Amino acid sequence: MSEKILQIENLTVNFDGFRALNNLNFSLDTGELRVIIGPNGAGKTTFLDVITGKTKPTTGQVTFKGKSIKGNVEYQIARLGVGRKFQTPRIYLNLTPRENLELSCNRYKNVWNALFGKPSSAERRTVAGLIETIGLETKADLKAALLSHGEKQRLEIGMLVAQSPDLLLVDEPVAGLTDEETENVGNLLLALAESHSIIVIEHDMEFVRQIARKVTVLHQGTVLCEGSMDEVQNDPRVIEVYLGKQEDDHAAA
Amino acid sequence: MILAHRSLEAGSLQLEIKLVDALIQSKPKARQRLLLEAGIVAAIALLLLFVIPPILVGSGQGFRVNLLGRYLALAIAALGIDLIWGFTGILSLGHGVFFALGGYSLAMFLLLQLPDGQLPDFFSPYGVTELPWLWQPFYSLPFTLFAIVFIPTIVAAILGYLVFRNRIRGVYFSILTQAALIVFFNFFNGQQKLINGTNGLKTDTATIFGQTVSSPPIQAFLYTLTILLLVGGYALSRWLTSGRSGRLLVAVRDDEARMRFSGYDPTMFKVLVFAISAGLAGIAGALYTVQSGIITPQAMNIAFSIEMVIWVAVGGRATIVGAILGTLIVNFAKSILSEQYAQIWYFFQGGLFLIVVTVLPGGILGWLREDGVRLVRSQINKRRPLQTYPSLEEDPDVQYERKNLTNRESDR
Amino acid sequence: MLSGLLDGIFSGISLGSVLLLAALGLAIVFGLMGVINMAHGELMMLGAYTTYMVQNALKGTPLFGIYIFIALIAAFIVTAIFGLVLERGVIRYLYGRPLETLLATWGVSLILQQLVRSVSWQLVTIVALFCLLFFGAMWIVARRTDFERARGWFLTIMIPLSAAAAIATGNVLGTLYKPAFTKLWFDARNVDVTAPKWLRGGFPIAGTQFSYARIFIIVLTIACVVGVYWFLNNTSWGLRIRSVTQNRTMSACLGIPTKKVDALTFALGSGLAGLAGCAVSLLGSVGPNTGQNYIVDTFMVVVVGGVGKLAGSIIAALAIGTANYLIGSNTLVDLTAPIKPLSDTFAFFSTISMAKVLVFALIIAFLQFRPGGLFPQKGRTVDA
Amino acid sequence: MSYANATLEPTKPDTDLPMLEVNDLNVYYGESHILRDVNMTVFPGKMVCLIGRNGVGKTTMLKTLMGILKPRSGNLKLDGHSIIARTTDQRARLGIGYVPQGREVIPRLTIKENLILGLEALLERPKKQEIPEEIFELFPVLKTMLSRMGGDLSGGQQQQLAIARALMGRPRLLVLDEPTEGIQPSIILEIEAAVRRIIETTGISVLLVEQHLHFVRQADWYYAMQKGSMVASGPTSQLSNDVIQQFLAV
Amino acid sequence: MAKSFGRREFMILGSTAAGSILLKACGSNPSTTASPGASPAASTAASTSAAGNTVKVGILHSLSGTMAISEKSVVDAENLAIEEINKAGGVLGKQIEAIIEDGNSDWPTFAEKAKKLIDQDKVATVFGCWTSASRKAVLPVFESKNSLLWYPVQYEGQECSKNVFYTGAAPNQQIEPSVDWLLENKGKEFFLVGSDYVFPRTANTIIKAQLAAKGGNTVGEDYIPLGSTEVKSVIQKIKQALPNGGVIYNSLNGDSNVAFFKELQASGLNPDKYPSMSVSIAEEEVKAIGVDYLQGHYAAWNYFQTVNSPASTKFVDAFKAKYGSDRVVNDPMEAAYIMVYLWKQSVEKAGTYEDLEKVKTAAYGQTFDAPEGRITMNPNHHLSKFVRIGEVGEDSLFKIVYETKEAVKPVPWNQFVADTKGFACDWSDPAKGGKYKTT
Repeated sequence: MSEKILQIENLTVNFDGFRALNNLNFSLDTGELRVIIGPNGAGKTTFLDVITGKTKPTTGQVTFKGKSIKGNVEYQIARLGVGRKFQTPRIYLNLTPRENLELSCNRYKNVWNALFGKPSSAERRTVAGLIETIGLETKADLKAALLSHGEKQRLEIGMLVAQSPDLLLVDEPVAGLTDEETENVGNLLLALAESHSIIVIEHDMEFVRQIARKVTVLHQGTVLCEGSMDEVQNDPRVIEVYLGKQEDDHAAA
Repeated sequence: MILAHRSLEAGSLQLEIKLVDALIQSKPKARQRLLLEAGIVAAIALLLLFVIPPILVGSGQGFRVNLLGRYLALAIAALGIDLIWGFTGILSLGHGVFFALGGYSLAMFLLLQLPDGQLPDFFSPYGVTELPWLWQPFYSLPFTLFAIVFIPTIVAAILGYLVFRNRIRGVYFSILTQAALIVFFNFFNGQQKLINGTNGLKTDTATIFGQTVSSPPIQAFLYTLTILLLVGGYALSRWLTSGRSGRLLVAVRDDEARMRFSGYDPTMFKVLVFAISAGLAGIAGALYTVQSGIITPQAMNIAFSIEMVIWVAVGGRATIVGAILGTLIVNFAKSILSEQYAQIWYFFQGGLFLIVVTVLPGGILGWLREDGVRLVRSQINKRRPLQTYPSLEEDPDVQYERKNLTNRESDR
Repeated sequence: MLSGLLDGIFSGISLGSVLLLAALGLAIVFGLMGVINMAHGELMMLGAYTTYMVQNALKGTPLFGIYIFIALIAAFIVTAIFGLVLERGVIRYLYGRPLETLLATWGVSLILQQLVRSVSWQLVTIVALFCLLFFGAMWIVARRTDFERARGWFLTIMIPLSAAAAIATGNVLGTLYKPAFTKLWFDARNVDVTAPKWLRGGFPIAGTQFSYARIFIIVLTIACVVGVYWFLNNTSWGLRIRSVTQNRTMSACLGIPTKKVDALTFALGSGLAGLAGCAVSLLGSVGPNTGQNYIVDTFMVVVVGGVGKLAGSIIAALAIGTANYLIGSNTLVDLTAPIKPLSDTFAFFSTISMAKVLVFALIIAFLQFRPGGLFPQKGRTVDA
Repeated sequence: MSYANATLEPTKPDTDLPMLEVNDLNVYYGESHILRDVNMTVFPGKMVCLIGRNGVGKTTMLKTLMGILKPRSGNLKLDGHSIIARTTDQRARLGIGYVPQGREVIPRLTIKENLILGLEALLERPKKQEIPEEIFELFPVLKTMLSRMGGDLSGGQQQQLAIARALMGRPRLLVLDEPTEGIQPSIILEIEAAVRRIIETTGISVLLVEQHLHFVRQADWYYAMQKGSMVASGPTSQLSNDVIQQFLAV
Repeated sequence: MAKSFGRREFMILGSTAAGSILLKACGSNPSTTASPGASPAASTAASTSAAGNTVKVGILHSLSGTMAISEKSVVDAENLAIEEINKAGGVLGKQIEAIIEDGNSDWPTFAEKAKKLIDQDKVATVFGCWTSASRKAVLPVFESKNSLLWYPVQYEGQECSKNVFYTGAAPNQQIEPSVDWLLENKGKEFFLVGSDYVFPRTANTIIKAQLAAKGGNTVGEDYIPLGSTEVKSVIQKIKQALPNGGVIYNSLNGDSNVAFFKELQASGLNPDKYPSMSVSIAEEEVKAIGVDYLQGHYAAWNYFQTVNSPASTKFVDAFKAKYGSDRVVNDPMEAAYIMVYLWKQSVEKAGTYEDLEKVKTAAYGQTFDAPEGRITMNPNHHLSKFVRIGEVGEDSLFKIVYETKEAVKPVPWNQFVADTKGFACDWSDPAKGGKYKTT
């Protein structure tokens, strides 16, 4: 289990002179659930963009399951086994949840299969099971546009799972959710963590506390520190990033 | 097991069970609907074949049968536009190219129905004495049939691949298709010696099966063929827009990037749809040409290709029936209005564009579904008979969802 | 040989500057606002007709010698006002939906074409009366609080009512004052714009002759480019336009009236179309279809140049103009004469229509390497 | 939610009407309820700080205040007049100076042009567009780089520029959204000092969204937000560690 | 007829109930302005048809699109002739009623409207078309339905349909004499410029053959797409091919002419060294291009407004009285005007307008004192016409520099082109028909 599923070395991303990521090193064990936190603009979303091939790194290397992903475009990386959930839920609004899931679940994503393939019974079972897992049985055949925000979030996570990736990248899964929904999503992620490697980006500290085993703090494009929730919480550098220098407090006062 | 998930109030449990029942029954229901739809399509086709022509002829409007045939051929092209624009969200302003390629293919074949060694007569003023190589394959009927469908398809696939590959989208794609239109127009317009330039190719006087193309039996045959192919095009569009491929089209329109992250390569899907829609345009072009008697580079002028879009927009984008309906309505309106108000037809056409875009973005069918239904029902206050496309208003799930969402808003 | 070379350079620049002048307004509107204005060509046509009207009005007066300058100003003002009306009436409802703008402005272009064919005092009266009745009634009724609810009824009643009243009045007046009132201003026929004497003929250099009209257009194009550059960089409205283009929301937060800026930008782009129309009337015909010839070419300039970049548009226009000229004239055929297959290929394309084929093919090939054009816009892009 | 009802009214200065009053504001993104019945008040000459973690709705609150987002219900009053129907640019001209999150300096305009844009908020624009000396006194660094592009500045410089730009319009209410985000500590202190000086010299009100405790403590009054609701408020002098742990800390 | 009218009206009223009245009012007016006299006939066409006191004829030209520029004035001339005939008592005692259709500059539309005129309106004959392409598009319609078209424009020849009467010039009545005249008076080196469509292409083929036969020299030819106004590279080619001057033979059509002559002057190619002969520029076009650009250039036609004859004066006066004193007449308008009269004469001679065979037979040998002179209809469906060459003068009119003493007989099948050399056409003799060998 200690094998690394994702390894990132010296990653730098330059946007017109602005370094969104700066010499970042990161690794994730197979089967691990990792939470990444950090103030706004720390480079969290860019980090996911690089892994999924949306943004090309200026320098540095991303290794997934022991192979460099360099030169692969988004859909190829996705086929390698990286699934991503976006900050705001991105689902196909004019399809039903069932159809959304079926599209993701489909093993053969070529044009031929799209025309002539039929969902296999195994796939259909998987989808039915997933609908149950994400709690959308009653709405499985309504347009996804009619779902509530929380349901959309859950559906997108479900789509991720349907893709059965080895690595799940989840960007702010509980933004805009109620407490109850937040907890549901947390449980869902924990359940998934039993069989997948997951990276979660989140701001909601209560939620982070609920799910996190190991936390990585990003700041200005690099890893500031890594450790358990308690360690991170008490790390002076983290406190400084989030709350400002504590000593200054006294100095100025 | 389905019920054992989330807390539901006792009252809605009853409803829940009903919904589950409905879901379980949905399979045979879907088949029934499909049969019903096929029945309706067949009925309309028969109506078009056997009832409408005699009525038109009987009322002294015989030439409108020919118009109808031509407009039905245009409707096939509109189906293609609907696939690429309505369902997939890519606005092509260059379908005239494909339309013309289909038309030219068939016209070249027809013009070669001559005794051995003779050339089509338009060649003589240009001093051409030997059949250009471009024409040679069109002696063969199988090749011509292939060419009508696949030359446009292949051209579209190449063009589409070159453009989509670079993720050129939206208006850029539209402008580039327009540029392609200009390229082809200039080429066909400028090559007098090859394909008679501006004058185009005339098919009326060509003979096939021992009859001139413009003779009534052949025209009746073409009219029938058009209807059959339109039904075929309808079936193809239905097939493409339902099931997995239909979902993928919607997915391309809704969120192309999401598709990529799910492991799909949207470029290939877009190329495929573009190519298929081009093939439909090619068939339409061929049928239109033989029924109107001439194909000229005018089929590739900018206005015509934009008009195709407006047919679909008027009927209702992303509805297959809408594409056909829109084509017939706009073209008959054009033909009748331009008889009555020959001088100011452009005012109407321009106004149509403005109205459809600003007031009726859903087109006629869209309006019927959204407002029309409500209006009619509130007027007669009774249930609507079941249609081929049951509206959302009829769907119990939607009603349930509506109520639930409304509750959600007020809760806090 | 020297004269041929000079001529080639001059012609390329001259073609390019016509393209650039036509594309300038489009580039501003498309680049700054993301609006596809298919009616741009028809705005040019309006500019050309304005030139015609000014020419006729000044015929026989001492000002006739410089009528072209007055026409330039008039064309700018007329088309800018028209652009303003267009923006307020149609475009502003379609921001952020470029494909819809494209279709709507195409409709506008058809209407404009027909307008110049059909315009007469009668039509003007009918339209004016309709607007007066309809918007007047709207103005009165809109002050009632329950207007929003009754809006549908108001529209269904007032539109036919005011239309009927306007048309009836127009027809009555038409029969009363028949020839003068119903006479078409322009009809479908082309009208003649004759350059003032000093703009006709050419300037002889080294055995060739540079057309004064073309020199005038090159100068005008330079003046327009400089003028636009100056306006955008040295005036407060220019500053506002640039600001809104780069960050609409923040600009609003600073207190910039973004709607006014939109309207002004569109009016500016339209006004430039008017100038272009005035200029091309010196070269070609003025008729209802005048604008149609330019629309795709100018879009190509904008696409090749990269959206929102003045420099890109300039280079693209010159490049396309020169390429068109080089291929369309026999220059390339002669140059490549030693290499037979190449020269044959160029000979095949060496008519004006076939040159266009090759140039457009080259553009598509070019976009394979630079999909964003010469100077691609970084960051925010115009997406459908 | 133990603090939900602990809201105290901020101490009211003797005669003044509130500069800003927010009543029962509800904002949605599509179907998701972002702000829930938000109430808050800013009195003239006071500095009020809105605290809370990322994603609790602070920025949404400010955007609604600026009119970038439309509330579904509730009211906003500036100096006693409802501004709910005003457009964003009108609000700016009514005297709200906005320094958004991420600065939003116009990248391809020079510093000088960016500053001059600040004059847009003035009801009567001066004939001569000059940048008053006070601005450079507050932010001396700007004076040296007037002709550089806004996008080329460092984060801290951009932040100073953004504040200076807002001040050019002589606002009655200055709204700052996380002015210290991603900025070096030394510059944070400069910015803090500048904001304090602005309040002292001009007497305008400031609404600040901030996470840096040091800065937060400069304010007169705080509001704490969680999940789209106001959950606590009080004078910053009484801002307890308990509250900080609950709403602000990691 | 009444039935069909009812249906048509019904369709419109039914679809846009309120709008229709609105459209009707609006729609009839511009047409009124274009042709005030004839419009009552046009717009009330259907309603009076029930009376049975009228003969319906079709008028089929482009009222919109690129060709509207030229074709609208032809419609005016046809309306003038119809009005005159109606005032004089009509044809066979019946009033002529014109049904105007718009071909929209689109050839398939021409075919569609032709079918409509023949099938639905059952017109006695159709006056129409301008471009050869539109004529060729409607030709099969007229042939298959055995109906009759009158075509008023000079064209490239190489056609002789039994269902068409051609009242414009055949190449031997315009192009060939003008080339002869140029060879004699202006030089032997020719550069040919034309719009890219069938008439210029064929015309230039003929000219090249003729020049080759008569010792002239074609130094170059170039074509511009219809409607294009970028003519710079053509001028360049002319300069290269004719560095020291020579003849430009111009068969450009429409808008391109404006750009062409503006550019010609700007590049210093003046008519003294580079005289041009145009075959598509008449009085109307001179007005639209601007006389300052054209002065000194030549055009070949059968008729100019300056032709000094009573018939011509009468025609010009009548036209100006009807449409305004600022209007001018030109050759195609004259051809359109006389073809209505020729039809009337033929019908009256045949005693019927329904039996087309009789009408056609009656037409052969018909003469008419046309504005251009006394013309005769030949059995090959073409007119014997007078050939004239004019030079554009200061007053925008043509100074006639050459004219034939007698009408020139038409030769539809060109004798310079190898394919058609030795062929002729004679519909009066069933044995000969449209294309028979003379030698």
